[in-house]
Amino acid sequence: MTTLGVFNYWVAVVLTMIGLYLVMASDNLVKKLVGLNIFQTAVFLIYITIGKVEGGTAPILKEGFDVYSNPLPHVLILTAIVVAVATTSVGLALVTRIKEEYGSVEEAEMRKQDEE
Amino acid sequence: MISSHLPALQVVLPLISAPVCVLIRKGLVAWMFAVAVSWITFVIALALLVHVVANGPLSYAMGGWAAPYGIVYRIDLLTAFVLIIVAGMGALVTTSAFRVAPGDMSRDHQNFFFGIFLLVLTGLLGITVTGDAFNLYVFLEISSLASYALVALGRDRRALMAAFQYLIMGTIGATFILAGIGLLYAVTGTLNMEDLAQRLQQVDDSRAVKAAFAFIVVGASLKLALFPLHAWLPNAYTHAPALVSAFLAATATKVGVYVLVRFIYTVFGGVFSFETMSLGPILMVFGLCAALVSSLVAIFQENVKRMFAYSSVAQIGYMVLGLSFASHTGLTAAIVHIFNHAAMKGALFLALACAVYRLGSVELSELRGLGRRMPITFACIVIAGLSLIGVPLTGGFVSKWYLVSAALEQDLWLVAAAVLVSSLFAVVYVWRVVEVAYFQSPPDGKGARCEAPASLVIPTVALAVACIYFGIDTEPTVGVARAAANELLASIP
Amino acid sequence: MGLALITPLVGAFLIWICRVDADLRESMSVLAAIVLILLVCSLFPTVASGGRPHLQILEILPGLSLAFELEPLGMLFAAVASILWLVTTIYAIGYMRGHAEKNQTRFYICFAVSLASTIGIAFSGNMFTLFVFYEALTIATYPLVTHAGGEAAKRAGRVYLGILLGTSILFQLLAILWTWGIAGHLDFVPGGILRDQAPPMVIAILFALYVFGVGKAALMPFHRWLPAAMVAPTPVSALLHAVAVVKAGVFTILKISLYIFGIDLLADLGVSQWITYVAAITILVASLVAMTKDNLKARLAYSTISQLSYVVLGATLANSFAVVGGALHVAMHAVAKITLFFCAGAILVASHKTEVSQMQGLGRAMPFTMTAFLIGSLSVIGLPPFGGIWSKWYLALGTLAAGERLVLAALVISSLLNVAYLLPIPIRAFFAPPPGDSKTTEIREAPLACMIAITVTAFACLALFFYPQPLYQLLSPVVNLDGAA
Amino acid sequence: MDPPKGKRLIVDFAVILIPVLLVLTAAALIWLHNLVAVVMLLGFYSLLMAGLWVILDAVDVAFTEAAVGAGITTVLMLAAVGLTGQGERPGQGNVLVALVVVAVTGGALFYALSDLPPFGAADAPAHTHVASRYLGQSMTEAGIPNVVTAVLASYRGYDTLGEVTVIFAAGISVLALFSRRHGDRKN
Amino acid sequence: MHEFAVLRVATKQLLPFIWLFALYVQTHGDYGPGGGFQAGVIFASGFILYGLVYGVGKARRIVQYRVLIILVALGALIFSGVGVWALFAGGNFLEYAVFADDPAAGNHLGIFIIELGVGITVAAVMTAIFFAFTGRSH
Repeated sequence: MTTLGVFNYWVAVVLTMIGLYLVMASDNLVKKLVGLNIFQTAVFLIYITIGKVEGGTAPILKEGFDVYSNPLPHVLILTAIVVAVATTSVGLALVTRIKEEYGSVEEAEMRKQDEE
Repeated sequence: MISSHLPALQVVLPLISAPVCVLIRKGLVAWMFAVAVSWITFVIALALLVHVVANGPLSYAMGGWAAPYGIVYRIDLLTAFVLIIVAGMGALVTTSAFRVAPGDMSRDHQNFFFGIFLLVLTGLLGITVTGDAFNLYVFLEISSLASYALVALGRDRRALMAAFQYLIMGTIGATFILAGIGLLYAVTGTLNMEDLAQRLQQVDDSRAVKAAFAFIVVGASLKLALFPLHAWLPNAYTHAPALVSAFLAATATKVGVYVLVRFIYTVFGGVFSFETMSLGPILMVFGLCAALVSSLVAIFQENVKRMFAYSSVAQIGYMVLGLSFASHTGLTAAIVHIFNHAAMKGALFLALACAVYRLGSVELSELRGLGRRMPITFACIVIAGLSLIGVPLTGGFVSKWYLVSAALEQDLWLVAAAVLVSSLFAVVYVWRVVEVAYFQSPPDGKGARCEAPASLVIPTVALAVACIYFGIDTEPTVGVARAAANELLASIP
Repeated sequence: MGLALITPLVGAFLIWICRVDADLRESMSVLAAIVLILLVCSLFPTVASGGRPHLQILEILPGLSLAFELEPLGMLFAAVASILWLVTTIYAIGYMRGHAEKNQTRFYICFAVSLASTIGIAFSGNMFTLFVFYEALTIATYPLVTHAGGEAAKRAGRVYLGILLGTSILFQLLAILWTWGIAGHLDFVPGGILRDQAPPMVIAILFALYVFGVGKAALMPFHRWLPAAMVAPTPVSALLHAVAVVKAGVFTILKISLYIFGIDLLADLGVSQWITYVAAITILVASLVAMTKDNLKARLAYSTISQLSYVVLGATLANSFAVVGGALHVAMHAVAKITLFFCAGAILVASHKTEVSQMQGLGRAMPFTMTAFLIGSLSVIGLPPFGGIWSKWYLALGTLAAGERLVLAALVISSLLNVAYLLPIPIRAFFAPPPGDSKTTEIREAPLACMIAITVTAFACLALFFYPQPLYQLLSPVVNLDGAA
Repeated sequence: MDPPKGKRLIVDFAVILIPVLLVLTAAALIWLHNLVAVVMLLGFYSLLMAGLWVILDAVDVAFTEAAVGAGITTVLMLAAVGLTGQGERPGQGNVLVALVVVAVTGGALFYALSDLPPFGAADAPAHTHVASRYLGQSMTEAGIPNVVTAVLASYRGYDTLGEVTVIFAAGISVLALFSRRHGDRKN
Repeated sequence: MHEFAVLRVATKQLLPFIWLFALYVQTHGDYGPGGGFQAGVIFASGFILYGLVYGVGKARRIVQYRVLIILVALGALIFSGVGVWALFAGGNFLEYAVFADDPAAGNHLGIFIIELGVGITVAAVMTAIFFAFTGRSH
C-alpha cells in the first residue's frame, strides 16, 4: 500500500495541474467549471489520502476492529464536496444566463461583443 | 445569559435571519427585517469590542466542544475591530437598500436580495470571528457564493461575466487555502488556529509547511485582490449593483486582509513568515505595484465605479505594504487603513449608488453638473475623495501617516516616496470626478436638484462624516489598531 | 486668538445665510474683515512685548496636534493678510459688480475660507498645523481660481492643484514625516528642533524637500501654477496670489528655516547654499520672462515669482539681516503688488483691456489708477520714498554678511529688470498718444469701491517707507538683531 | 482480520488501475471538445474518484461523491449544456500563462507532498492528535458508531451548519439569478 | 418522452424505493455510511428522475415553487433552531448534550434533528435547482 500512498499524491498533483489547466486555458465557460471540479477533487484526494491509516478500515466503530482510518479528513471533505457542488450550480446558472444574454459561452466571443 | 453567547450570536443571528428573510414575501417587510437584524448585529459587534477592550480576548466553544476538538470562536482586538467594520457597513448598506435603485436591480425578489445579502454578512462575520482554519474556509465560501450572486444581479449583462470571473478566481483562491489547510493538518493533526500555531513551531522547517504557507498566502491574495491577482475586482465592482459594490468594497477585501494577517501572525507566526519565508520583500513589491499601477490605471477610467474599483486595488496595496514592514507601525497602518478605507470607499460607492439612483449610470459624462443637481452626494464624494488622497484631518491621512512613518522607520524612503506618488495619482483621479461634477453643466433638461431618497443619502453622509471624524479623533481607531498590533506581535515568541 | 481663527469662518457662514441679498452679503464680508483686523491688532501689543499666546485644540496622534502659537513672523503675516482682506473686499465689491461675475456668493465664501486658512497658517504652532492649513488654503482657493468655469480656467485649475498639492504631498509631507521620525514632534521652537539629531546629509535633503515642497513659494521649477492662476478674477489674483497664497509659501519657508532648522544650523552646515542660487536664478529668470509678457497680469505674476524668491533668499542666506529683510519683504511686496493688481483689475473693469500694448495713453483716461500703478512699481523696484527699499536693503546686507557677492549682483540686476518691465507701463500710459479708436475716450475710472482700495494701498506703500519701525521692532526678537543693528 | 486473498488481489489491482484511469480521464478532457462527452466523462471521473475513496476507507465521502459528483453535478451540467450548446471552440484560451501557473502550482504541491509523513503511518500527527479522541470517545460522548457522522454533526456540527448555509445560499442564488427572463436587461 | 412507456412504468415503480432508500440513508447515517446530505440528494434524484421521464412541467405541478422555497428555508431553520434551542436549554450554541440527562442521548437526539434539517434543505435545493435549469429552455 505504500506505493499507493506516493502514487496517490502524484495522481493528486497531476489532477490538480490538469484541473487548473482546464480552468485557465479553456475558453468555454462550461469547460472551465469542469476544470474547477477536477481541481477541487484533486485537493480532496490529498485530504483523503492523508486520512488513510495502514491496515485500517472505514471509521464506523464495530466490534473486532481496532484500527480505523482518520475520520476527520472525511468530514472536512464531505463539507467541501457540498461546497463544490454549490459553486458548480451557481456557476452553471451564471453560464446559462450568460448564454441567454450573449448567445455564446465562449469567453473570446463575449469579449468581442462587449467591446463593440 | 445572552451576553455570554454574544460571539455565537454575532454570526448566528444573520445566519438564521437569511432563511427567514427568504420566507417573507413582501419586499418592504423583508427590508425592515433585514435592517433590524443588521443593526442588532452591529450592536453585538460593539458589545464585543467593549468586552474585549475591557477583559481581553474571548473564546466561545461551539457545541460545547473545547478546542482543539470542536470549533472555537476566538475574539481578540483585531477580530472585534474588523467585526465592527463589517457589521457597521452591513447595517448602513441594508438601511440604504430601502428602495433598491430603479434599473439597478429587479424589484421583485427583494426578499431574495436581502437573504443573500445577509448571507454575505454572515460569511464575512464568520470568517472574522472563527478560530478554526477549516471553519474559516466554510464561511469564506458562504460569503463568496453569496457575493457572486449579488454581483450577478447588476443591471448590465456584463455583470454576469464579471460574476463568473469572480467565481472562478474566488474558487481557485479558496481551493488554494483549502489545500494549504490540508497540508497543515497533515503535519500537525489539528485545525484550531492556536493549536496550529503551537504545533507548527516544532515542524516549521518542513517543506509541507512552507508550501502550505505559500498556498494560503496566494489564496488569500486572490481573495483580497492583491496585485497582480486582482483581475476580477474591477469588473465585479463596476457591474455589480452600486449598493453591493459599496458593501463588498468596504468589507470583503478587508476581511481578506484580515485572513492574511491571521495566518501570517497568529498561525504561522511573524518569525516564520518574515524570516524563514521572507514574506516582507514579496509583499512590499506587490503592495507597491498595486498602489502605483492601479492608481495610474484608475486615472484613465471613464466609468467612475471602475475608477474607484481600481483605487480599491491600490488601497489594498497600502494595507499589504503596511504588513510587509513586519513592524508595529506598519501593522498599525494596515489595521487603521482597513477601517479608514472601509469608511471612505463605503461613502464613495454609496454616493455613486445615489447617483445611479437618479442618473441611471455613473459614466463620467453622466456626472456632469452633479455638484448642482445632487449637492449632498457630491459633497460626500469630495470628502471621501479627500480622505482617499490623504488630506490632513481625514481618516486617510492618519493611515497614510503611519504607513509612511513605517517606511521611514526602516529608512525605506523610496518606498515612502512611492506611497506619496500614488496619492498624487489619487489626486488626479479624484479631481477628474470633481471637475466634471462641479464645472460641466448638466445634460440638457436635467439641471434640477434631485437628491436620492433620505434612506440612501443618510448612510452616505454618515460614512462621509466618519471619514472626517476619525481623521480628527484618532483615538478610537488608532488606539485599537495599536493595541491589536501589540497583541499580534506579542504572539511571536 | 481662537476668535481670530473662527471669525472668517463665521463670516463665510453669514455670507451663506445672506446669500439672497447682495448688499447684506457683502456687508457681512466687510464686517468679518473688520472684526478680524480688530482681533489681530488686539494681539499685537502682546506679541510685540514678547508674549506668545498659545492654543492647543486637539492631539491627533502623539506629537501631532493642532496647536497655535503666535510669534512675530506670524503676527506680521496675519496683520498684513487681514488688513489687505478688508481692502480687497471693498475692492472686490466694486470689481465683481462692475464685471457682473456670476456665483458671487461662492466667491465670497471661498474668499473667507481662504482667509481663515491663511490666518491658520500665520498662527500655527507646529509644522503639522501649518501643513493642514496650507492644504486647506490650496483647496479653498481652487474654486476661486476656476471661478470663470471655462476650459482655460479648468486647465489652470488643474495646473494649480497639481503643482501645489503635488509638491506638498510628495516633498513637504515626506519631509514632515521624516522630521517627526527624527525629532518626535513638530513644534516650532526658536533655534530649531533638528540640531544634533541627524547627520548633515539628512538635514540637507530635508531642507531641499521642504523648500521645494512649499510649492506656494513658487521657486523654480515649481512656479508654473502662479501664472496659471491668473485666470481668476482680479481680486483673487490680488489678495491670494500677491498676498495670501504666495506669502503663505514664503512664510512657511521662513518658519521652517527659523523654527525647524534654525538659521544657525543652516549657516553652520551650509546646506542651504545651493538653494540660495536656485532662488537667485529664479529671481533673474522670472524677471526676464516678465519682460516678454504682454498680458499685464501675466507680467505681474512673473514679477511676483521673482519677488518671492527674495524672501526665500532671506531664509536660505541664513543670517539675521537676510531674515529680517525677507520678513519685511513679505509686507512690503504684499502692499506694493496688491496695488499693482488692483490697478490691473481697475483697468480691466473700466476699459476691458488686458494687454500691456493696448494701454498706451490710458493715463489720460485713468490718471488716478495709473499714478497708483506708478507708486506700486516704484515700491517693487525698491526706490525711495516707498517701502520696498527697506526689505531690499536688509537683503543686500544679508548677502554681504553671507559673502555671496554673486547673489548681491543678482539682486541689483533684478532691480534694474524691474525698472525695465514695470515702468514702461505707466510711462507709456501717460506719455504715448492713445490709439486712434474712439473707444478710449469713453473710458472712465473704475467704480468707487475699487478706487478707495487702490488709494489705501498706494498710501500704504508710502507710509511704510516712513514708518517701518514698528515692523522692524516686531521682527527683531526673532533673530536677536537688536545688537547687530 | 486480513481480507481473503482474492479480495486483496482485486483491491491491489484496483489500487493501480483507478488512479491511472483517473489521470487518463482527466487528461482526455483537455482534448475533448464535445461538451456532452466532456460532462459524461466528468461523471465517470467522479465515479472513479468515489471508488478510490472507498479503497481509502472514506465510505461516506465516496457515497456523497457518487451521489453528487456522478449524479447531481452531471445532471445539472447536462441541463446547462443543453441550454448553452455542445460545441466548444478549441484552443482560444491563454495557454502559455496557464502552463506557467500550472507548473508552479504543481511544483509547489509536489514539493510539499513529498515531505508529508509516510502514507498510512498510524503515528502520523494527523492521526494521533485530535482524531484519536474522536475515534476513542465518540461512542461515549455522542453515542453513535459512525464516527464520521459524530464528528460531522456534533464535534464539528457548526461546520455542517455552514455547509447547509452554503447549499441554501446556492439554492436561492440560482433562483434569484433565474428570476429574470431572457432579454430582461439591456446593454 | 411519451413513447417510452416502459420507462414511465418503471419509473413509477422505482420511485417509492428511491424515496424509501433515501429515508433509510437519512435515518441510518448514525450507524453506517450516509446521512442527511446523501439522503437529501437521493430524495431529490427521485424528483429529478420523475421530471426527466414525465416532463418537468408535470413534476413542477406536484412540487410547487413556493413549497420548495419554504422547504429550502425550513431545513436551514431546523438546523439553526436546534442550535438556539441548546442556548435556551443552558448550553452553548449547538451543544446537544444539554437536551438530555445523558450527554450521549442528547447528542443522539440533536444529531437526528439536524440531519433531518440537512436532508430537507439539500433535497429542496437540489430539486429547485434542477427545476430552475430545466424550466429555462422552454
